[in-house]
Amino acid sequence: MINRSLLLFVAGAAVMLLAGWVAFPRALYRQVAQPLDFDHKAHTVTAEMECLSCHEYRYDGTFAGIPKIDNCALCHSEPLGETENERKLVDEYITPGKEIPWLVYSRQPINTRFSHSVHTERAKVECERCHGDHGKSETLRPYEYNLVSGYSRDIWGPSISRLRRQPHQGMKMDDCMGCHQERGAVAGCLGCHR
Amino acid sequence: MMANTPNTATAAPVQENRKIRRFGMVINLDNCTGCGSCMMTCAVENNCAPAKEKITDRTGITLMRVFPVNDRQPMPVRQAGFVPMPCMQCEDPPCELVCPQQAVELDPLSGIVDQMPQRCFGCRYCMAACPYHARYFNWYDPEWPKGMEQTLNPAVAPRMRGVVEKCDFCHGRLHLAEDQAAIDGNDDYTYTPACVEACPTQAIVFGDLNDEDSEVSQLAKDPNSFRFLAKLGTEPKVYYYSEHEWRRNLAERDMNGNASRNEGKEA
Amino acid sequence: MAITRRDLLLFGGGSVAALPFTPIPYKLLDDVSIWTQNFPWLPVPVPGEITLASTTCTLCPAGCGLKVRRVNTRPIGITPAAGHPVSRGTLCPLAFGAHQLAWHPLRLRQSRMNGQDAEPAAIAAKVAEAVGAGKKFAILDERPGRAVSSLYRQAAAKAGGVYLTPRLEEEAPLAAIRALCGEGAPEFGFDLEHARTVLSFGAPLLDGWGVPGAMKLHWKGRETAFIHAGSRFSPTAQLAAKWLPILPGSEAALALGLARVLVDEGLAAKVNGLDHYRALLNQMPLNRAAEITGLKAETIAETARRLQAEGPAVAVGGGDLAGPLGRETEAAIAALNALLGAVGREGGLVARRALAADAADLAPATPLEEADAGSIGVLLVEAATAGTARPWKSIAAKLAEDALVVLLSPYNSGYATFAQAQVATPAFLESLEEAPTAPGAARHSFALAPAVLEAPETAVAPAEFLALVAAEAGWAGLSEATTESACRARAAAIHASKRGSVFSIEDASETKVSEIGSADELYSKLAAGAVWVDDAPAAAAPPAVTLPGAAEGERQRMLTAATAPVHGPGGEGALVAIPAAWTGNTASGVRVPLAGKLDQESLLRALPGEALIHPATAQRFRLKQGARVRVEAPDAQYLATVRFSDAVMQGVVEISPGETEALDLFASTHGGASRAVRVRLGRA
Amino acid sequence: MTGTITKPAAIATVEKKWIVRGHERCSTARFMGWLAPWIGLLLLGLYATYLCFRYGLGETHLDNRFGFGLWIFLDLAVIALGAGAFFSGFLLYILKWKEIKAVINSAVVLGFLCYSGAVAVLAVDVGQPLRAWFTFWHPNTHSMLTEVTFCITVYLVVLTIEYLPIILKNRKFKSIPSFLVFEWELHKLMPVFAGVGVFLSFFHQGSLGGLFGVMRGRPFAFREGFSIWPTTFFLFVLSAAAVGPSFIILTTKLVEKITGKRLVKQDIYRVLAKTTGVLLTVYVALKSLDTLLWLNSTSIRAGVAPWEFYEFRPFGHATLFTEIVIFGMIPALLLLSRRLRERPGVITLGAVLACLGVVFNRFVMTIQTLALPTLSFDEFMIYLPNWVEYAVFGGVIAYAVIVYSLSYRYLNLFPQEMELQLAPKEVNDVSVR
Repeated sequence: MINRSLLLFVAGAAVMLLAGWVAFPRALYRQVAQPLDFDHKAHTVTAEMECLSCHEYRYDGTFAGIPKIDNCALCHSEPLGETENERKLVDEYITPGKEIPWLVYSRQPINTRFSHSVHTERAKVECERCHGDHGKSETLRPYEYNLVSGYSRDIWGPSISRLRRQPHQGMKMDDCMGCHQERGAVAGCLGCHR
Repeated sequence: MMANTPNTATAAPVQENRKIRRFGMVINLDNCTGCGSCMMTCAVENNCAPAKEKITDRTGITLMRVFPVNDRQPMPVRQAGFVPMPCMQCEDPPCELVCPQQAVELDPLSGIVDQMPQRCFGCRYCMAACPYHARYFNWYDPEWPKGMEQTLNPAVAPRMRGVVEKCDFCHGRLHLAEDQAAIDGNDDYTYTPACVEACPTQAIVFGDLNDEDSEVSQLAKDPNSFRFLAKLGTEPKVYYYSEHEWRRNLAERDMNGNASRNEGKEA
Repeated sequence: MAITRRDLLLFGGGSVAALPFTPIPYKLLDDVSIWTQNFPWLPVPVPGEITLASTTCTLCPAGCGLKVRRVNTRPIGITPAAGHPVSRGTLCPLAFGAHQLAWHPLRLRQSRMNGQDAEPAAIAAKVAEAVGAGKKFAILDERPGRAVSSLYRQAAAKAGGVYLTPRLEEEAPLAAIRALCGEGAPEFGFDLEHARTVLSFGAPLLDGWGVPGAMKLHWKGRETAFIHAGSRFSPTAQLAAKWLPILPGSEAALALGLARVLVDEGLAAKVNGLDHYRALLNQMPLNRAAEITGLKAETIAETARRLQAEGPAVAVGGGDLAGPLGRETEAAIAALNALLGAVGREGGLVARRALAADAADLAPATPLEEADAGSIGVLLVEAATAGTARPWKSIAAKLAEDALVVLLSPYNSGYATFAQAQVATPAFLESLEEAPTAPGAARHSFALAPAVLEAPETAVAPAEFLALVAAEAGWAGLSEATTESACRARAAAIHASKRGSVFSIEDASETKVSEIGSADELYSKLAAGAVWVDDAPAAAAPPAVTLPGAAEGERQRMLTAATAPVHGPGGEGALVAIPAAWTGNTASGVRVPLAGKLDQESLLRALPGEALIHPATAQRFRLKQGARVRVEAPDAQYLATVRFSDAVMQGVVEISPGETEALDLFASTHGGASRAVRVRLGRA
Repeated sequence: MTGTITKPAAIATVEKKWIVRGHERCSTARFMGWLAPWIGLLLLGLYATYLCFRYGLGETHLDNRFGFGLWIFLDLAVIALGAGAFFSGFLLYILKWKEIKAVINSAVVLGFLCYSGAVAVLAVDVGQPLRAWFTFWHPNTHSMLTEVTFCITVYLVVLTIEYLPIILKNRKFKSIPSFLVFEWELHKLMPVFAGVGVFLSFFHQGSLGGLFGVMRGRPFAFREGFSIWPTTFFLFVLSAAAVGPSFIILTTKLVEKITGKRLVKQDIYRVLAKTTGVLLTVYVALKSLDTLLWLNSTSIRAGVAPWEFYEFRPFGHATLFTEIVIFGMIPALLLLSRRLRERPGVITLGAVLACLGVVFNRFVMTIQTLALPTLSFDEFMIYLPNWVEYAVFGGVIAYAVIVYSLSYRYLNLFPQEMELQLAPKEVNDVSVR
């Protein structure tokens, strides 16, 4: 009798643990495919471009973020290669002058103020510190967003427990604060929020 | 909270040359005509929504508010004027002390008392603690007429219902100045809050009080300058200026007692 | 093996016990909090590149220069244009929220006729048809003096109709001065910048007269004495060096009383007609003036001496939104200026250089009140966006029985309820607009306001609508006209005159017109938001001035205006009502969406539709704060909300206009308009 | 429980089986009749709560000047009255006053209801209750409110644990052996919990006072003190401890009145009354001293003349007199006198006055503090709560009444009840009619 009771109890616990650690993280996020598959490696390695060639600053120091279609059109007004992706880029976006509706992995919410110029220009932080080797990736993984909060999965990071994560994994406030503490960089609430 | 020496030697020495500023204001009350330009531009800059029908002067959000004041003499010898009141940005803020979850902070780099609506859970203790009534609560969600949300300023996040907000010296503009400085490679920036820029009679002088040579520092030391409720010891960084004694007398409550104070107000 | 309730409980118990060891509760707690920080129903402003576009404010006649801060193509804020020669880097509160007007809840997105959506062309056809049927055509231009106005005047001439202009209160005192100078008199403007003593008759010089803060800036660091005579403890009264709290409507008595002192004490300047004017003044002893105004005789005498001693001094009449003064009162103030020697003198009323004449075959501008009653069969009204204060009653009196009224406005407000058809026009910043010389300005100016926003496809600019009408009605030469063509013509006229200089907002630079190569170049500068300002008037001998009241009848009318200043039946229960308006809460315009910050959300202004009353007066009428009352004038009434203010004179109620009905109270039946009227308060 | 439609009589039969053996309780129908209006009030409160959650706190009459209103005032009052629980625990478990056993169960239930009710109102009162846990994650250790939040949360858990054995002693639950074992183990630990509860309670009652005492910007509330604690910290502890027993007296008497039964022996009342009397005397003395200090030193240094506070009607000098003399000195003297304590009517009167006193003190600290102007051009402000605020609080009162009624009906709240039911009436006992 005791055994049966214990077994049931343990079974309940096991099911819950499985649900919590395996099913829940999957159920909480939804995957969406990017409109185009962009090959960063082809640009940064093969074409030897800098991050800032496309992800540039405006005159006032604000970060322009994902490049506009005009930027792509500078090189790709006609297809340079033969990939399906490039054909799609030219036909569907560049020719009609339509912006590509990219889904930004590292998009922070409106209440977060992140100044790229302050980090990269003044503090000389490398792009890779936060974005990892995204600049060398060959393909775009699907964008994932949280069903409750709407945040991109990259903000929490890939691991649900947030344990043993790499420096570039996770963009929660704790992650920012950790790096700031490490470098002794003072930024009050006001430094990063608006 | 002030910077200690960085504990990791390898880290870039980000902190060393950061300038510590103490932004402050001197408002010349003799120049204020009570037009309200500062209030309007403040609302635009900081994404305040137009008032709903139910909102009153006691539930509205006017991060910069102009109060009509007078010397409490009978008409028609009464003298009257206006007092624009943003947050006083106290150096020893009574609101920061009371916030249970660190949603209020005296910014170490700028001296701005700063309220994080995203951290705030709306207990309103800070509102009770502020003697200047500089804090405002979002009694409802903000709502813009259809399409008008397009006019929102991206440098400032809109607030949601149930949180406190206040003037933070147009921090969105401070951020832009900071970005520009980072690109320019210097740390020697200043900026102009919206109300200062808008005042048609240039009644507001803004700047770094730590900078001895700035106009604001000089004006703050003028014998005609004063601060409201200075005796409470909150050390406001917003100063007022007037060449008229009755206006300077507004600084403290009348210690001689004035029983006719609220006479005729509620009949 | 059956599953018992006990089994389920054990299984459930195990699950619950394990729950804290999974991320579920913690992650959900976090995510739900994040959800509250980003409620999906809250708008998220989209970041982008910030740019500035220069333009001009056309919401009121002041014509201030401004910069529109934009993110991509969206306007997000307005900043003043530093160094602007008209606005001097200042703006009024309404301008700061004006970029939101395009999304006003009252925005008219579709033209309408008889309560149905209608194409503008169909409305134009209807207008042309009515004109063809012999109905008398008229255009009411609420913003006269623009280049577009010349199109209206052409149309009126072609249709054999009239071009109507409303009475601009700021212009009224200047017209009165002009009347004293006889045939061929120049246009005048106030040169307050160089005055040492300024006496205003209720004109809100510090809060709502022309350019905001301008007086403070003019007088900064100089010893300018500003004396304000008015019945309201307005901001202007509060900030004046001296406030003369006169009883409502007694401006004429004060002007005559001051004149009397000047004449009696031999302080008056040499002017014509002193003899007949003395005959008038003899009937206004100083004590009588003191009694009517509620001032001490000594105060009036002192003020008069001060005006003389601390010159140059000028008296500013005109109502703006303090409420209209009567014609006779304006005449008395003009006479006072003449006696002070202020006419044609620096620091007084200076003669404006004439502006190059517009093209020929224009209908003359007819003041609205001079139009024949019941004569108009088709009326086009081009409504000003904000800041107009005109009672509908004054328009209705001029209409024939079955008149067709077409309102050209971006908003479904103001006269909209009285118009059969509404043409949806572009809102502020959505189309090319113009800002001609501000009323009362000492020099002419002309600025263009280029569009910085895209107008809805359905919107039709007034000039375009007029072109539609012209095409239907067969008015030659008008069917091609646009705002731009009219403005180009004006720019060409300015260029031909080789006068003045152009200030560009963008780089704060000034260029002399004589240095600009072509008219097109001048136009393109103006179309980029620049402003043209005429040169200072050349020094000329002051014009000959003759005091008013040469005819006995005129003297009598002036005397009546001075001695019986308030109209309407008196007696028990009567109160005197005066308007307590400010730009932006008046009748036919719309309120800037954020204007509620100044009244509803703070106590800086009276709310539209409020009746301010002294608590003691209220007690006499047993009124409580917040009570709804019916304000009854002899032939108009208005519902208002009572608010107490111990700064209001006893026996007086200050009405803050909310709808046009409020203005009807002050459009009194005795001919002109009146600043004070006797009313009764009834419970609503 | 059966899940099928049953006749009322059958329900009554089942329901009766839950009642403690030997207790006389009214009929099921009558009990339902008693509950019905309270359930109605509870539903109204829930509707008002829905309005606040759905549309925002603009549905209330709170405003920027009265960020604290009816809810905070009543929360403070209720928590002060609920102090009866911790103080009874202190007397019983720490000071070993055996008499208190007669009311300890009721006191625990009352404490639980006061605290849980206050927390429920707070959840409506704060603008973003879903973020309330930030206080635990990002605590500002300088804030009195952090202290209050921590203590109240933990104390509520303690009260729940203290409540649990009372529930488990229910006739039905007792039939489950494991429950009985659990209850017995819990019971052994009770003094520990009571001790923890007493500590927490002392602390947060004080912090609630500190809440106001630290407000430097509000000279009416600001007090100096020892170290980080302003004098209000200690005054709140003392006043709460003083009226706690009085509240127990009043509630017990009320239950006796409503049920028409004798529940505790008369001497219990005397013990409790004496406790209030002694503590209230000390409190009044210290409060008077504090007031004098504040009027003559603290507020003057903040730039406010003492008479200023009492210049605004309706808060004249009478408020100070009422608070200290009528609601302080008088009940203290009434309950201190052994002769007067002999008369049950005097005990009731003294307890009522003492409870009113603490409520009035909390009112003065919240509402008057906010109503008084600070800036020289401020106006004195009046605030009147609207129906939503009353309804939410009414809902919490209804919740408390319902849960207490159920507890009284099915649990053994007053251990002496059965004994008194059987025993002949005490000759001089006139407390029950």
